[in-house]
Amino acid sequence: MTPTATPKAKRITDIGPPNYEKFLPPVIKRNYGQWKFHETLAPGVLCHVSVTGEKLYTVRAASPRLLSVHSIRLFADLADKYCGGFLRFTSRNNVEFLLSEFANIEPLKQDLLKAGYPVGGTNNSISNIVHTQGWVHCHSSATDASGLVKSMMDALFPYFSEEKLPAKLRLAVACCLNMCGAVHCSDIAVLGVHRKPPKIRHDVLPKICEVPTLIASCPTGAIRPATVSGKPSVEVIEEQCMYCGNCYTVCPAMPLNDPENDGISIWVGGKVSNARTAPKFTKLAIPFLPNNPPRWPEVVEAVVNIVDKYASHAKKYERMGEWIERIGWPRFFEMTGIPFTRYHIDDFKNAGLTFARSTHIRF
Amino acid sequence: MTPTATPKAKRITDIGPPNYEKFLPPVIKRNYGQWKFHETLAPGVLCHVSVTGEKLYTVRAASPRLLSVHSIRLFADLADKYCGGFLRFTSRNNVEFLLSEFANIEPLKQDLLKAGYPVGGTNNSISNIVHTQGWVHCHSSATDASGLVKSMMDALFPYFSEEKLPAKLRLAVACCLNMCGAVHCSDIAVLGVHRKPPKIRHDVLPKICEVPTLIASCPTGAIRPATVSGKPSVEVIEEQCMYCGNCYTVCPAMPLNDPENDGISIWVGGKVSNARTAPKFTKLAIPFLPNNPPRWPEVVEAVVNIVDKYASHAKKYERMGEWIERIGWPRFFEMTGIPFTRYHIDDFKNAGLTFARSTHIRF
Amino acid sequence: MANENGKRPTPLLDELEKGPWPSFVTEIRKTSDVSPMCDDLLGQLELSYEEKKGHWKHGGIVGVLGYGGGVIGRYSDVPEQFPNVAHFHTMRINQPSGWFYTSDALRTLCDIWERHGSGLTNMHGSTGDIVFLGTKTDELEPAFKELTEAGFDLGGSGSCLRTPSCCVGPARCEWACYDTMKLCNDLTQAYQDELHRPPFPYKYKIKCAGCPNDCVAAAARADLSVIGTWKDDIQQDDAAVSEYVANGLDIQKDVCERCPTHCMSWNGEKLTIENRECVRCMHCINVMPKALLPGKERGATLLIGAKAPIVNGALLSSVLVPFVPAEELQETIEELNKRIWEFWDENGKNRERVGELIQRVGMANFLDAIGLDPIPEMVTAPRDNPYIYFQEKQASEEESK
Amino acid sequence: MANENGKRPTPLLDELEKGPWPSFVTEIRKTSDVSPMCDDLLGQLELSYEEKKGHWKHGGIVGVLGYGGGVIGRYSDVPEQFPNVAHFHTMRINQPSGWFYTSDALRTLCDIWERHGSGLTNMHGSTGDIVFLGTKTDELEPAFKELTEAGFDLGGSGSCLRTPSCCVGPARCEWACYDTMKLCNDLTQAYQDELHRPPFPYKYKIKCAGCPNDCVAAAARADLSVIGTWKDDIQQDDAAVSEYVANGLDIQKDVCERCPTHCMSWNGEKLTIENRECVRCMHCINVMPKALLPGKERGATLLIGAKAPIVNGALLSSVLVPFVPAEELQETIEELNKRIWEFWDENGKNRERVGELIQRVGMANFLDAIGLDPIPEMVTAPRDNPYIYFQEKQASEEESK
Ligand code: SRM
Ligand code: SRM
Ligand code: SRM
Ligand code: SRM
Ligand code: SF4
Ligand code: SF4
Ligand code: SF4
Ligand code: SF4
Ligand code: SF4
Ligand code: SF4
Ligand code: SF4
Ligand code: SF4
Repeated sequence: MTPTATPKAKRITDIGPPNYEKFLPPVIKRNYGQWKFHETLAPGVLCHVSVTGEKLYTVRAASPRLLSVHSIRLFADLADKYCGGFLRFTSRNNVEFLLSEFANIEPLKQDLLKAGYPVGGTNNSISNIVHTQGWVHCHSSATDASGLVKSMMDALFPYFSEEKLPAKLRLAVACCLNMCGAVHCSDIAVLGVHRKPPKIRHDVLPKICEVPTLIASCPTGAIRPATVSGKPSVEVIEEQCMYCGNCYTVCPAMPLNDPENDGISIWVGGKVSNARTAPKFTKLAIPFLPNNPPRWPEVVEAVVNIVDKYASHAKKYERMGEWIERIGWPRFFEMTGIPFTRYHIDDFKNAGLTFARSTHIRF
Repeated sequence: MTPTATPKAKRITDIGPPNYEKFLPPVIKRNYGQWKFHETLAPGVLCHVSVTGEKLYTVRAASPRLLSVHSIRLFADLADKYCGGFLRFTSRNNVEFLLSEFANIEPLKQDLLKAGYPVGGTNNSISNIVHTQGWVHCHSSATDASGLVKSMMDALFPYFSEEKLPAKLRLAVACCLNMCGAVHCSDIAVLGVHRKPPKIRHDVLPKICEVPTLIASCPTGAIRPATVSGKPSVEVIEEQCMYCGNCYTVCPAMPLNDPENDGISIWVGGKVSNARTAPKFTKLAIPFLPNNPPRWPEVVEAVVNIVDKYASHAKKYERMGEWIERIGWPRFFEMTGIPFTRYHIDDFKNAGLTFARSTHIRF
Repeated sequence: MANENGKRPTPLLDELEKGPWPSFVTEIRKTSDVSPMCDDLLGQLELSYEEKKGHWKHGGIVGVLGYGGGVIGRYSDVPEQFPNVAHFHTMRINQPSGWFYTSDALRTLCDIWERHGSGLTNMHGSTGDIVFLGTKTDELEPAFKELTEAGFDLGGSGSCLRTPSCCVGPARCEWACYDTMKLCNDLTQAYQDELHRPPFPYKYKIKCAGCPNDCVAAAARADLSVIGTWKDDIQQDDAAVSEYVANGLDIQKDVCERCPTHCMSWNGEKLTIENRECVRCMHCINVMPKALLPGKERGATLLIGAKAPIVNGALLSSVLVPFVPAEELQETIEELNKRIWEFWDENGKNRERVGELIQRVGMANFLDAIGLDPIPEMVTAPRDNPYIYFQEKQASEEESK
Repeated sequence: MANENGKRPTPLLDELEKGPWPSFVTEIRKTSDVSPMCDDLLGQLELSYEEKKGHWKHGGIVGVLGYGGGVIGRYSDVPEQFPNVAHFHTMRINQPSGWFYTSDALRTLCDIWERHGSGLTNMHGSTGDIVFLGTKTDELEPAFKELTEAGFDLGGSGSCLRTPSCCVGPARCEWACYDTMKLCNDLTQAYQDELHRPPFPYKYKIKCAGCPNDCVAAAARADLSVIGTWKDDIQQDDAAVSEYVANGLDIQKDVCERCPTHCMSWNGEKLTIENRECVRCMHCINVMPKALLPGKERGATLLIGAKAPIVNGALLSSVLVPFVPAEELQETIEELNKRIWEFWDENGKNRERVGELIQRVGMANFLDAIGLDPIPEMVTAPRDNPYIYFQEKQASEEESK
C-alpha cells in the first residue's frame, strides 16, 4: 500500500443499538417512570395514566412476525398519521401504536383492520404465538412454524380479538427440540419432533465432523465409533436414540429429517410469570400428530379442543397450568379426551420425581 | 445310617408367624372391622366405640424398645391383671394394653408409671422415636441410637405426656446413612454421619473383597483401582467422597469410623401420612453437631429449639413440614437461628429442582 | 477397674439411667441375671461412649439350617475385653400381624430367649420383627427349634422378602379400608420361601396400611406399599358434624380451608363435600371421627418402590394401581408380585431395589413388563422434557424404496 | 409449471392466505417486487409443504469483518430449482431497548434491507433482534456498513453474549421496579465486545423484566434474568380498593383466596395485607392496578441459568441475589457477570451453558467461585439427601499420631 492512498473512512463497529430515548414519544418522555395505573378501553386498546394525569393510549395489532418492508412502511405511515410516528413491537411480536389522542384510536383500528392487521391480544386473550423459523429458514426443523401459527391463529381468532378467557393464554411453536422461544414454559406449546434416528452420511462425515465431539454430543450415549467402508465414522444404537437432534447440530452429516415420521407434539400448562404460582414447565399432552400442511387440521383441532375446555372450565385468573393442577392431570386427560400413553411418563433424568408419590387420587 | 435308627422328629420350618387371631382380645374379635369412631380420654388413653356400642380402651405406654425379658414379663403380668392378658406393640414401638373395663384404666396407668413406663404419645404429641441399633449392635454406626433417643425423650417428655402440639410430631434416629427406619420422612430426624473417607485396610482388602464390586458400589465414582505394596487394592479420591458408607457395606476393609469426625446431622419437615399434603422427604436443618455422649447436649438443645419454635408458631393441624412450607425456609432458619450453609444446597442428582425458580421472596 | 459388685464401672451410661423416659441402659443392666452377655455389652458400650466409636466388626454370615436369612451375625472387635459378646448375633423373628400378643405368648418368647440368648430384645425392629438381641452361633439352632415349636418362625434379612408388617387396621381402627391384619398374615404365609431363602437381587419389603394416614409408614419404607382407600362418597353424619361445631370446632378454618382440594364447604349449617374432587387425604375424617367415615366401596391403592437413600437417593412409593377392591387384594398382589419379581430377577443389578430398577429402566418399560397400562394417576404430571423414545413409526419413504 | 404471471404455482401456500390472521405467505408474496429471492423462497417453501421436509442445508459460517456473530449462514439444498435462495443468510440486528421506533427509523431499516436483502424481516426474532431474513454473502458487508451508518449494529449469535432484551418497563408500565430500558441499553453498550466476538464456551443471554410478571419471559430464557421487585410494603389506596369492590370485584374470592401466601384479608370494608408474608407475586396488583402498586423501595432479583432443553433438560432461572437496589443494578450485574464469566470460561465444557455448569459443579461451588454467600432464598428447600461433601473436619486422632 502506497503512503499516498486516500485513507479509507474508518469502518464503524461496536456502536450497539440506537439509544431508545430517541424513539420515545413525547408523552412517554414526560411521564417516563411516572405511570400510575392503566385500564383497558377495548380488546387491544390500553390506556396508561400518569401521576401527572396525562394519558397514553396503546393500540396493539396482530403481526405475522415475518414482515415485508412494505408492511413495516405501512405501520410507519399509520404511526405518522395517528401518533406522531411513534410505535413499538412487543415481546410477543405484535405491533403497538402509541397515541396521545383518544380520538385517533378508532380510525387507527379501522385502518389496521382494513390493512389486515386486526387489533387485540391484551389481557385475558390469546396473544400472538411466539415462534421460530421452520421451513422458512432453519435447517433443523421438523415442521414449519409460520404455517402452524397462521393455521392456529385463524381458528383461535375470536380469543385474540375478545378478552373472554379466564386468564392470559400464551402459545408457542418451535420447529425442533432446540425450542427457540419459550415453548418449555407456555400455556400451550406446539413442538416439531423427529421420530427417526439420524441417517448417517458416512460419505462426508469423516471430512466435516470431529468424531469424538460428535460422540460426546449425544446425551444418551447412543452414538458409537464405527468403521464404515474402511473409514472412521459412527453408528447410532437406535433403541438409545430419543431424536433430540443434538448430534445434527454439531455434525451436519447426521440429519434427522424424515417426512413420514416428523410431526408435532403438543404441550400444556407452562407459564413464566410469577403471578400467584411460580413459573412452570410445559408438560406433554399429545406425543405425536402428523405433519399435515398447509393447515395442520389435526393440530388445530387438538389445540382448539384444549383451549375450549380450558375456557369453559377454568376459574377466573387461572392460567392453564393452574387449572390443570387444581383439577388434576387425570381429569385433564378425561376432559379433553386425549389418550394417556407410555410417552407421557417421564423417563429422563429427574423422572422419579414426577411419579405420583401419594395416595391423593380422585375416583 | 442303619435302617433301624429312630426317625428324627421332622424339623419345623416355614411355618410363618402365629396367626394373629389367637392374640386378639374377645372385645376385638366381636367388633373386628366394626369400629365406628374413637375418642381420646386422656393423653395415651383412647376409646374406640363399635357399631354395636361396645367399647375398647387402649392405654399406650412408653417403651425404650430395647426391652429386657423382665420388662416384657412385667407387661405380660399387667396385661393379665387388667385386660385378660391382651396387649400389643405399636408401629413406633410403644406398648398398648387393650382393656374392656373403664375402671382398669387408672390403676394400670399408675402401675405403669411406677414401673417407669409412663403413658402418652397419642394424637398431637411426640410419640416414641423410631430408631436403630447404634453402638449397641451395628458395625456401621456413626453414633449411638438408643442414647440419643433417651437423651431427647427426657428433654421432650412433656410433649409425650401431654397433647399440646399443633399436630403429630414424629422423630426418628438413624446411626448411619443406611437410615434403617423412616429418617428420610420424619418431622425431625437425627442422623449419624461420617466426615472422613474410608480408611482402606490394604492388608486384608484383596483377601476379603471383590475389587470390581467395591468400585461399582461407589455412587460418585470415588474409588479407583490401585496397586498397594504390589497387591491389587483401591484408592479413594477424597474430594469425590461424600461419606455414604456404601463401600463399607460391601467391603469390610473400608471402615469410615473416625471418632473426631463422626457426628450428628439434623433434618426436618418430612412426613408419611397423606393427611392434607402428600408425603414429604425430610430436609437438612443442621449439617453437623458433635457426637457428645452420654447426653448429646448440642443435639438435644437443637431439637428442643426446633420443637419449641414449631410448637409456638405452627397453626393447628400443621405438621412440621407444612408449617415450614407455609412460612418459607428462610423464615425457618431465621426463627430457629440455625445458620444456612453451603451444605444445605443440594448437589446430588436432582439438585437443580431444589433451586428457587421463582421470584417469590419474602423480605 | 471393676466395681465392688465385680462389674465394670459405666459412669457415662449411668447418666442415661436418669430422667423420665424408660432407660435402655436399665434394661440391659437388669438383664445381667439372665446372661453375662449383658454386662459385657454394657462394658463395650461404655467403651464406645468413651471413644465415640462402635466396637462391632462387619457382620459375618451365620444362620439356621436351610434358611438364608433371619440372623444378623455380629462379632466384637474387642473380644479380649468383652469375651461374652465375642459373638453377639441377633435373630429376627416374624411378629404376628399388628404386633398383637397374649401374655402367654410373650412369656414363651421370653423363656426361649432367656435359655438361648442375652435376654435382650427389641420390641420391635424397624422392619417389624421381634428382634432377639445377642446370642452365640451355637445357640441359633436350638433357639430356632424352640421358636418353631412354639409357633414362631424367623423373619427376613439379606436379599429376601422382608417380614411384611401392617397397622392395627380393623382390629381397632374405624378407618381400615381392608383387612390389613389378614392380608399381612396371608401374604407372609404365602411367601415363606421368599422370606427364608434369598431369591432376589436385593431386599423386598411389603407394608399394609389400612388408610391414607399410613400408620405403618409404608409409603416411605416398603417396596410394595398397600394403602387403604375408598371409591365412593365419604360417609357423613350431619348431626355429628353439628355437634363438633357446637363443641367449638372452627369447621371453616380447621376443616374446609385445610382440605387440599377445597372440595368442602360449610354454610353455617351444613357441610357439603364435593366427593368427586376429594382426594381421600383423610384430614376431615381425622378431625371429625364421629361425623365422617371413609366410604363403603373400600380397597387399597398399591404403590411401588420406596426405600432409604443408599445409594441413589431415597424414594417414596409411587402409585402402581390406584384402586384394588378389598376382596381382590391378596390375589392381585400375588399376581403382581410374581410379575414384578420376574422382571426384577431378570433385569435388576446386584443390590438394586425394585424402585431403583424402575428409575433406571423407566416406568413405562416396567409397566410393559408387568402388563399394566400407563394411566395418569401414576404421575404428578406428564413429562416436561421432549426426549421421547418413540416406538411406533411409519415406514419412511427411503426404507420402502 | 409456471403460472400465467410467470411464477410457480403454490397451491398449498395459497391456502395460508385465507383467514383473519395476517398471513406470512402474503408478506412474502408481496415482497417479490423487492427481490426475486421472495419468489424462490415461496417456491422452495411450497416444495417443503409438499414433501413435509425442510430444504435448507446445515448452516455455514459467514459474517462481517471482525465480528464473530450476528449472521446466520443459510444455503438451499435445491439451489438448481431455486437459485435466488441458493444463499439465504439472515442478519441479526440489535433492537433498541423495548422495541421502540420512530417511523423514520423503520423506513431507514426498510430501505437498507430493500437495497441489500430480500425485503423480508422478523420483527422480531425470539431473542429480540430485528431479523433481516435472507441475503447473499456479498451483500453482508454493504448492508452492515449502511446499518452502522444509520446507527444500528449487529446482535449476537454463536458463543457470544446474545442481544439483551427488556420489557417496556418505565416507558409504559406503572409496575416497573427499575429502569429496564436503560439497564438493557447500558449493558448492551458495555458488552459490545462480548456481543460481537465469541468469548464464551456457549451463548449467554440477559433479559430484563421490570416486575415479577416477567413480560419478557426472562426466567425461562435468560442465563441472567433481571426481574424487578420491591422490599417494602405494597402501596395501597383504600378508596380505590372500595371502588373495585363497588364495581363488582369479588375481592375475597378473586384476590384474597388467590394470594399464594394468604396474607391478605378483607373484612367487608378494608383490605389488610400482611406485607411481611407477601412474596411479591403481583397477583393482587394485577387485579387492582388502580388500588395497589409495588412498594417504593425498588430494585430487582437476579436469577441465573435458564435455557431450553438441549441437552440436559430445560432449566428455569434460579435466585442468585434476592434483591439489588435499582441504582446499583448496572454495577452489580457487571461485577457479577465478570466473575461468572471467569468461572465459566475456566470450567465450562464446550457448548455448556452456565446453568448446566452449575448443575454439574454444584451451586455451592459456583457461589464460592463467584464470591457469594449461600442463603436460603436460593432454594425451595434444603437438600433431602444425606450426601454432603463435608469440608471442615477435625484432625483425626490417627492423623495427629
Ligand atoms: C407489551 C408487553 C411487554 C413488552 O415489553 O412487550 C406486556 C405488557 C403488559 N403486561 Fe405482560 N406484556 C407482554 C408480555 C408478557 C409476557 C411474556 C410472554 O408472553 O412471552 C408475560 C409472561 C407470560 C407467562 O407467564 O407465560 C406477561 C405476563 C403478564 C402478566 C401475568 C399474567 C398472569 O396471570 O400470569 C400480567 C398481569 C395481568 O395481565 O394481569 C401482565 C400485564 C401487563 C400489562 C398490563 C402491564 C402494564 O401495566 O402495562 C401490560 C399490558 C398487558 C396486556 O397485554 O394485556 N403481563 N406479559 C408484552 C405484550 C406481549 C403481547 O404482544 O401480547
Ligand atoms: C397405633 C398406631 C398404629 C399401629 O398399628 O401401631 C396408630 C394408631 C392411630 N393412628 Fe396413626 N398410628 C400409628 C402410627 C402412625 C404413623 C407411623 C409412624 O409414626 O411411623 C403415622 C404416619 C406419621 C407421619 O405422617 O409421619 C400415623 C399417622 C396418623 C395420622 C395422620 C396425622 C397427620 O396429620 O399427618 C392420623 C390422624 C390423626 O392423628 O389425626 C392417625 C390416627 C391414628 C388413630 C387415631 C386411628 C384410629 O382411629 O384408631 C390411632 C390412634 C392415634 C394416636 O396414636 O393418636 N395416625 N400414625 C401407631 C402408633 C404409633 C405410636 O406408638 O405412636
Ligand atoms: C435391625 C434394623 C434396625 C433396627 O434397629 O430396627 C436394621 C439393621 C440393619 N440394617 Fe437396616 N435395619 C432395619 C430396618 C431397616 C429399614 C426400615 C424398614 O424396614 O422399614 C430400612 C429403610 C427402608 C429400606 O429398606 O429402604 C433399612 C435400610 C437399610 C439399608 C439401606 C437399604 C437401601 O436400599 O437404601 C441397609 C444397607 C444395605 O442393605 O446394604 C441396611 C442394613 C442394615 C444392617 C444389616 C447393616 C449392614 O450394613 O449390613 C443392619 C444390621 C444391624 C444389626 O447389627 O442388627 N438397612 N433397614 C431393622 C431391621 C429389624 C427388623 O427386622 O425388624
Ligand atoms: C432466529 C431464532 C428463532 C426465531 O425465529 O426467532 C433462532 C434460530 C436458531 N437457533 Fe435458537 N433462535 C432464536 C432464539 C432462541 C431462543 C429464545 C431466546 O433467545 O430467548 C432459544 C431458547 C433460550 C435458550 O437460549 O436456551 C433458543 C435456543 C436454541 C438452541 C438450544 C440452546 C440450548 O442451550 O438449549 C439452539 C441449538 C444450539 O445452540 O446448539 C439454537 C440454535 C438455533 C439455530 C442457530 C440453529 C442451529 O442449530 O444452529 C437457528 C438458526 C435458524 C435460522 O436459520 O435462522 N437455538 N434460540 C431466534 C434468534 C433470533 C434473534 O436473535 O432474535
Ligand atoms: S426451533 Fe429448531 S428448527 Fe426452529 S428455528 Fe430453532 S433451531 Fe431452527
Ligand atoms: S438424535 Fe440425540 S439421542 Fe439420537 S443419536 Fe443424535 S444426539 Fe443421540
Ligand atoms: S442405620 Fe446404619 S448403623 Fe444404624 S442400624 Fe441401620 S445400618 Fe446399622
Ligand atoms: S463412602 Fe461412599 S462416596 Fe465415599 S468412597 Fe465409599 S462409596 Fe464412595
Ligand atoms: S393406617 Fe388408617 S386404618 Fe391403619 S391404624 Fe392408621 S388410621 Fe387406622
Ligand atoms: S378427605 Fe381430604 S380431600 Fe377429601 S374432603 Fe376430606 S379433607 Fe378434602
Ligand atoms: S414485566 Fe412488569 S414492569 Fe415490565 S411490562 Fe410487564 S408488568 Fe410492566
Ligand atoms: S403480591 Fe401476591 S403474595 Fe403479595 S399480597 Fe399480593 S397476591 Fe399476595
